[in-house]
Amino acid sequence: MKYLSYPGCSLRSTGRAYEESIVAVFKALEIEYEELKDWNCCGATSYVSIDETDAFALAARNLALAELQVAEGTINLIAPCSACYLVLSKTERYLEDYPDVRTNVNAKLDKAGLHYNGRVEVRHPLDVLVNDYGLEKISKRVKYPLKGLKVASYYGCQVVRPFAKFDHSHYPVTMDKLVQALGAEPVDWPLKTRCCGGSLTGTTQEAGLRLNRLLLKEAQKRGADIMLTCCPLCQHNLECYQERINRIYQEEIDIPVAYFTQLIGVALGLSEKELGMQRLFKKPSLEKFMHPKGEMAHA
Amino acid sequence: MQLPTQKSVQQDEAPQKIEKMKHVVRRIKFESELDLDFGERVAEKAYGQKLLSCIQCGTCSATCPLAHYMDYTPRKIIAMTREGFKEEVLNSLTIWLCASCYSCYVQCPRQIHITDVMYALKREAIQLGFHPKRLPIPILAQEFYKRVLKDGRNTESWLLISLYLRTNPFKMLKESILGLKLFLRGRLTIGKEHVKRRDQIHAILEHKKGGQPL
Amino acid sequence: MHNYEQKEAVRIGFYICHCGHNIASIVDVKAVAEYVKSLPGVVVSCEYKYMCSDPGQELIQKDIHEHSLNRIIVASCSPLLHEHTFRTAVEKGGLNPYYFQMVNIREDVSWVHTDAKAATEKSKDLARAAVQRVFHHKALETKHVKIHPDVLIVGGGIAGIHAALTLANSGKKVFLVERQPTIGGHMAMFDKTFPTLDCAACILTPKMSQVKNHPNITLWTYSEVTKVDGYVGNYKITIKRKPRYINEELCVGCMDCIEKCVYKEGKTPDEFNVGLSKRKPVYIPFPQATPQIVLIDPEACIEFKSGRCKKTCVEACDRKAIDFNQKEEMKEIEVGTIILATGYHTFDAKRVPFYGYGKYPNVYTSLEVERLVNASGPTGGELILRDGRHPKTVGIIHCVGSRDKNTNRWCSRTCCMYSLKLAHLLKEHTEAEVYNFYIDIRAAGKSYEEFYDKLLDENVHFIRGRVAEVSDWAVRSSEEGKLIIRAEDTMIGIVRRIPVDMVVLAVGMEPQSDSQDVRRLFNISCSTEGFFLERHPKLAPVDTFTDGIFIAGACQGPKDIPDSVAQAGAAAAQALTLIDTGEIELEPNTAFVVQDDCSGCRTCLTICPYNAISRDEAKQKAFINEALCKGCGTCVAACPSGAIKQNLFEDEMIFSEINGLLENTPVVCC
Amino acid sequence: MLTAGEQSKTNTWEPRIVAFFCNWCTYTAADLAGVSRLRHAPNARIIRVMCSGRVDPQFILDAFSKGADGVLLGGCHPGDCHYMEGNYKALRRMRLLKRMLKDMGIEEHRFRLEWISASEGERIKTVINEMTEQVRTLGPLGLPKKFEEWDTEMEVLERTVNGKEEAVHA
Amino acid sequence: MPEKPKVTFYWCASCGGCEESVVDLAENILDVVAAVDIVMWPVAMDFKKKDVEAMEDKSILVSMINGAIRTSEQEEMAKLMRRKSQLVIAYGSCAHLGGIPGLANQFQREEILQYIFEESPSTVNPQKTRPERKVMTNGNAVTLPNFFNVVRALDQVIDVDYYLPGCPPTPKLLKQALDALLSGNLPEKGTVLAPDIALCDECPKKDTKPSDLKFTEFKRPHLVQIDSATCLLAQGIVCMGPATRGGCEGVCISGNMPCTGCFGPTSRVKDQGAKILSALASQVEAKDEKGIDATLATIPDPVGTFYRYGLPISLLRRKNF
Repeated sequence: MKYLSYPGCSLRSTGRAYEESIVAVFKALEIEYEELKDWNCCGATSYVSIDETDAFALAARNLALAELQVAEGTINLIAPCSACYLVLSKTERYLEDYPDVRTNVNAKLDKAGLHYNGRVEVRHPLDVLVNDYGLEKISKRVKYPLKGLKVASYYGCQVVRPFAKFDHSHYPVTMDKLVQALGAEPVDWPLKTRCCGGSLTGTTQEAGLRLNRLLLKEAQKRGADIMLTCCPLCQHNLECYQERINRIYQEEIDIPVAYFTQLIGVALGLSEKELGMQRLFKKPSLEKFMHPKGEMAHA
Repeated sequence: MQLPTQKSVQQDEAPQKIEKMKHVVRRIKFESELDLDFGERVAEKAYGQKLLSCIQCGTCSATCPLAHYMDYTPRKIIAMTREGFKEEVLNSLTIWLCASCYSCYVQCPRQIHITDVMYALKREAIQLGFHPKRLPIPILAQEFYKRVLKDGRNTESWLLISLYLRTNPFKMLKESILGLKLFLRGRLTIGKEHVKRRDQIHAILEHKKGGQPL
Repeated sequence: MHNYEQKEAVRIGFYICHCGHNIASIVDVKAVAEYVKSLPGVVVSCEYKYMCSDPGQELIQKDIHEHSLNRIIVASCSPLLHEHTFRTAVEKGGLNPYYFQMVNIREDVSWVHTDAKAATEKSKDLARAAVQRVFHHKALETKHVKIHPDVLIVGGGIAGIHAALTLANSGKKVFLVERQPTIGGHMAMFDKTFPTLDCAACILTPKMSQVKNHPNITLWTYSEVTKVDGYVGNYKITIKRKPRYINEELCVGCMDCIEKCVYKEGKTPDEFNVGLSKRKPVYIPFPQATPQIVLIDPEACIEFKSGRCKKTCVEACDRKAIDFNQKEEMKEIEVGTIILATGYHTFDAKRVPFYGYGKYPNVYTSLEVERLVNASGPTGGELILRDGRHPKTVGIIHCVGSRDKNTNRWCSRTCCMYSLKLAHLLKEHTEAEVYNFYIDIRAAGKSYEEFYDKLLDENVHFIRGRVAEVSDWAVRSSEEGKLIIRAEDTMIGIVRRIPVDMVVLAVGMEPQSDSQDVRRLFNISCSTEGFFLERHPKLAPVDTFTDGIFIAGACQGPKDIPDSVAQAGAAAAQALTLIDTGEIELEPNTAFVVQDDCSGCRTCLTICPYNAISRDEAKQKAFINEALCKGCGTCVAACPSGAIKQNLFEDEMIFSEINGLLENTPVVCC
Repeated sequence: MLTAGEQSKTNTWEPRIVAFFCNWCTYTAADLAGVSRLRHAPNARIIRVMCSGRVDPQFILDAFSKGADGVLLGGCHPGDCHYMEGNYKALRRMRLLKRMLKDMGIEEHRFRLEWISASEGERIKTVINEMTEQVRTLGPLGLPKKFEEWDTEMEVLERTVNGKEEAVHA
Repeated sequence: MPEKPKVTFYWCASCGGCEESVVDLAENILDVVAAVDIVMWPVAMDFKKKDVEAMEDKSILVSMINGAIRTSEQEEMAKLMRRKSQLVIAYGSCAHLGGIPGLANQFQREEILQYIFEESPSTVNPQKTRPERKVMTNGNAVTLPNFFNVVRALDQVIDVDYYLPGCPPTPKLLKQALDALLSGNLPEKGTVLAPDIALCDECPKKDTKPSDLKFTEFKRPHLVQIDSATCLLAQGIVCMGPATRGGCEGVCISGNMPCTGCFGPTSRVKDQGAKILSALASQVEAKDEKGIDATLATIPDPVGTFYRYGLPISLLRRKNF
């Protein structure tokens, strides 16, 4: 199976570590993919506030480009950023469900000499790794099982609803199963999909910071050593504002927030640099949990 | 932020002779002050979503992570939209606080696509110039829009700079430490990202080319 | 092509009905009547206020005589409603009833269109189609079949029990088939009934034993219908009787075997207590189970699993009733009518994960609470939570799996009332604070609103808001260790977090999980939701589209006890009516092979679902057995040389209908 | 050139849809739509048959040839046929007929097979409205008019070739 | 000696096989010639149009016209014969049903002309020259007949009294028809002069057809080894016999070729193609759309298969453009 990847704007700036770790992990697992050529911004949550047809058309250009790049069959387009994943899947779904949207969007694409035929399936790397590649294969490749590491998986909002098909929209388990496959211990907590506020941290900080505070506090309270995310904006919010939250709300939050792909990389034995660990504000100290497979057998 | 209810609810012109009572606000809405087709118009813009089938159960409000900050709960927004309280709805903070987490969308027992309704209201508000001035959220949307219109991609650093310039330049200073930290870790770029075939982007968004979106 | 000339001149009477305002307010009936008068063959064309009324019918009969009419057309409502009425009227007028044709201008026109002009044009088209059609009508003979007087009732809940007793008391023989080991259904599990708060068992168990002892009732529990053949009046039913591994004739229900079972404690979740307690492999569902016969669960019994049990139960039974070699048994019976009272299924609360059922031990379903507060329940009526505590605050969440398009969109009708009842019982048992979270309180039955009043007076909290989530996410110290219910208090317009010790989910009513299989087995229809579909929502609420099969109770839709009982009585009455009529008319719409035209190509033989077509090997032609043919007409459509015809639906009739519908089509340039 | 009369007819053209509904499911659903007052387009004319399996492909072709712009066939859902399998027979015939209609230049949306159970009154409304609109977009099929044109083809062609010369014996 | 009844044979759009079939009467033809006076038979004798025009109306007893109507000349001649004859018999499948030429109703006139004069593999015509309708030679105007867009059966142009079916009609049926004509023992107008029962009735392989036939695949006759003893449908080969009028006595089937329907439908059927479609599709085994389509896909050209002879008289008559 061949994949196309759609990095999206965030993975080129705040989320660089995410992209680096995806590249490293996919390479280590020998999952082939190529980047979608000349992709453009998905429109995120903002564009649709201005003009909806344009927003869909903008997103649909990527889908149309994917069809140009891959001549036939269903195309699995991997979108790691939650917003990109949602917007592209939503576009794909609405184009299918609403004939008006389809007509209007294709009329716009037409002007750019493009057309979308409905061959793209938008996928999240989490879905691809767990459901296509398989947990069993991942755990076979693990070199350093992360024994004893308590992980709070944080999915955020947009990756599981409402267009995702691979997990439940409020109580997803995909990442937790992955965590188990890496030898670590998932923490069950009720806020896995509660929104981090998205761009509100930049615009309406009181609301944005409070949401992040609740998430961080609860994860810490439930004994998590690390929070894992699968979205660059969530990671940014949860990690970069910790200091400010502590200052404003007099909290003592101290929890590293990493990408799930980084944790896979660590367990696979990839180097910190390959995984972009140096880009994190709070580098998780995982060494004490890393037990080479041989040792595990003796233990 | 002023609560729009007080602003928009019309007060009868009291005869000059009677002294106005400061603490007593007379509130009433006359049918003639409503925009009765508003609900149907919005419903149409949100894919014929059946706003009208809302049973006012409040699931959307209860599941909303931001309902605490809203002047009207999402449920009320639906009720008011349906009944034609256009001014109140378009002036409300609620629509801007919606973070598009889609929680209400998936849990609504009537399967109303509430997030799409909120988007439709945001568009309506921007088009009709209703949103509170200098409220950063709609401005972020507009700046984002311009950036993508121009380059086909968004560059986060530049987006934030333009946002702060339009809303609160002092905030930029406040955020500069965080910005520096990000920069040092290679998480902020100075160079602008753009697509090669900008002509395609411009063709798709043709009617807006070069011009102001609003 | 064929020559369709008729031997005798066709003289048509056309009657258009106003149906009060139902038709006449949209369709210009006068214009239609006027128009039809101009069509070839039409002798009489008139309008009348209510054609189905006696004077309306008499009008037809009078005209048949006065104008020597030999074809009658009535344009009114759906033929499914009144075709029979008018055929009878025509027959009384001295004409063969099959010279009649009905035009539906109410359900298909006036009720669904708003444009009067278009509706009138459509009515004219439909009328013209009928006029052209009746030219080809023929006199046919109505067939009659005898009704077997015995009745099959499927399902032994309160509806099935009531229907069985009603029929048996009137002297009819009834077979009551129940798949559980006991009759009683859901009602037997309830503690009290609303709004009177009388004990469910006290009013139900006497009826259960009446069923057991009634000479006219054959009760087969732990049995299922597996095959249904035949048609109204003459159904052949096959019933599978599952082995109890107990000889029913010998067992007296002393339960010594249960006591002596090698298991000292039960290990299998007890179905009757909804899994809140455990039972042994040999068990009786509950003390008043009817029949009072134990059974062995082969999934749990050591003897069945390993063959090496000490079989203390066999020793304990004086009457030697235990029989490990018992086999499943098939019974075949003949009945004339069937009543389906297969009941409902409670909504699986795990389908709404937001409410934490199965995740948080103190979240219960309403059915579990019924058992929990019941004196014969797993805790002897004491309200002890799964974690051993007594609740101080309880939240009851209404509409779980009801009024929700993500699960079930219908209102389950009973949950409001039983939630009020449970609120009362919980308060009575524990003196806890009780919060009801509701969308609307539906208390429309007799004395129901008064019951709601009473609960308000008892200071039960009513919060109007659908709960979004139950979780253990504590934000304040006061919330630690509690379940937190999050809902918008819509009356106040603010989101509230309410910590409670116990959550009760008022789960809705669903069709039985196998209702589709049952429906296919009996060849009836289901509504979209999966409940069995009645023939008419108002006028034939217990009939189905299959003659001789009736429905009662919650299998037709959510219902409380009084409604189920009323419907069961109605179903019994319908069955009685058929039985007492003695025979029933059958539509003569069977197919036949025109022998001279048949080439013997065998196409029809391969496609008849009823094996009604055979081949006369001597003549080398196909032949249809009229008694087996059910009149679907699929062989007619397939016959490649047009040698098969279907009475009432001959090709010529349909072609002329098509022609009639379209004849007036304006020619349009493309 | 259209005469004034013809023009007015063109302006008032309304799609004509002939609908064959099975007695047990789809016809009952149409009744339910009526009882529930589910308003829909007045363009469909229903012919009741006992089973969708009774519908001979000839009926569909005949309807088109007599001037129908669309034909709708409604039966019980697969597995739900009152006569066990009549709807499967309808399905098989109509799959082939649909292909043939396509080869004969009849647009796909002009012929539709729908499974509508007795409870789906709402579906009657949706299907009829949807089909009416689809057929409206396609415009009239107008076979009777075309037949007429084909039968007088000689006249038309002769006129164009030979100027004013009239066709022989036309 | 009383005047012998006048008879004509005329040839429209057809292959000429019908004309040959007259000769197939063999020695019987002598009886025919002795009994009638053939006043027009272009394929065999040199009569001119003006000779017929000169005759009195209804002076011919019967005109046997074969071939479909494809050109203006054919229409003109058909109308002329009609005027001059008491009876007209549509002779053979093309006149009766439209026939093989009728398959052209799947195309537009221009498509056909373009293919014939420009695109067919054997054509070299770089200038794309087309025949002119009117050409002046030596001062005389030569006119070609007009080539119609639509192919019609004979009765779609003129009133027809009887139909003699077949491609071509069998000598036996022709003999019977002539005997009836000459004896004046005529059936009802409009009758097809062949039995009104499907071919299976007289099929030699009739007994070998099973009663529970289910199709999973249709096979094309040239791709399988045909068992000459067994019903062709039972072997999965599309045979139009069940939907085709008998009378040919299964000549093709005896030659191991399936019936392709040249005798047209029985009197009870309006559209032969729709009927055989219905019969065959009903017997497909699959129940799901995909499976059904897969089986039916093995009939690659339904129109060409089911309407090989009858497209112009089918309910749709021609492809809709």
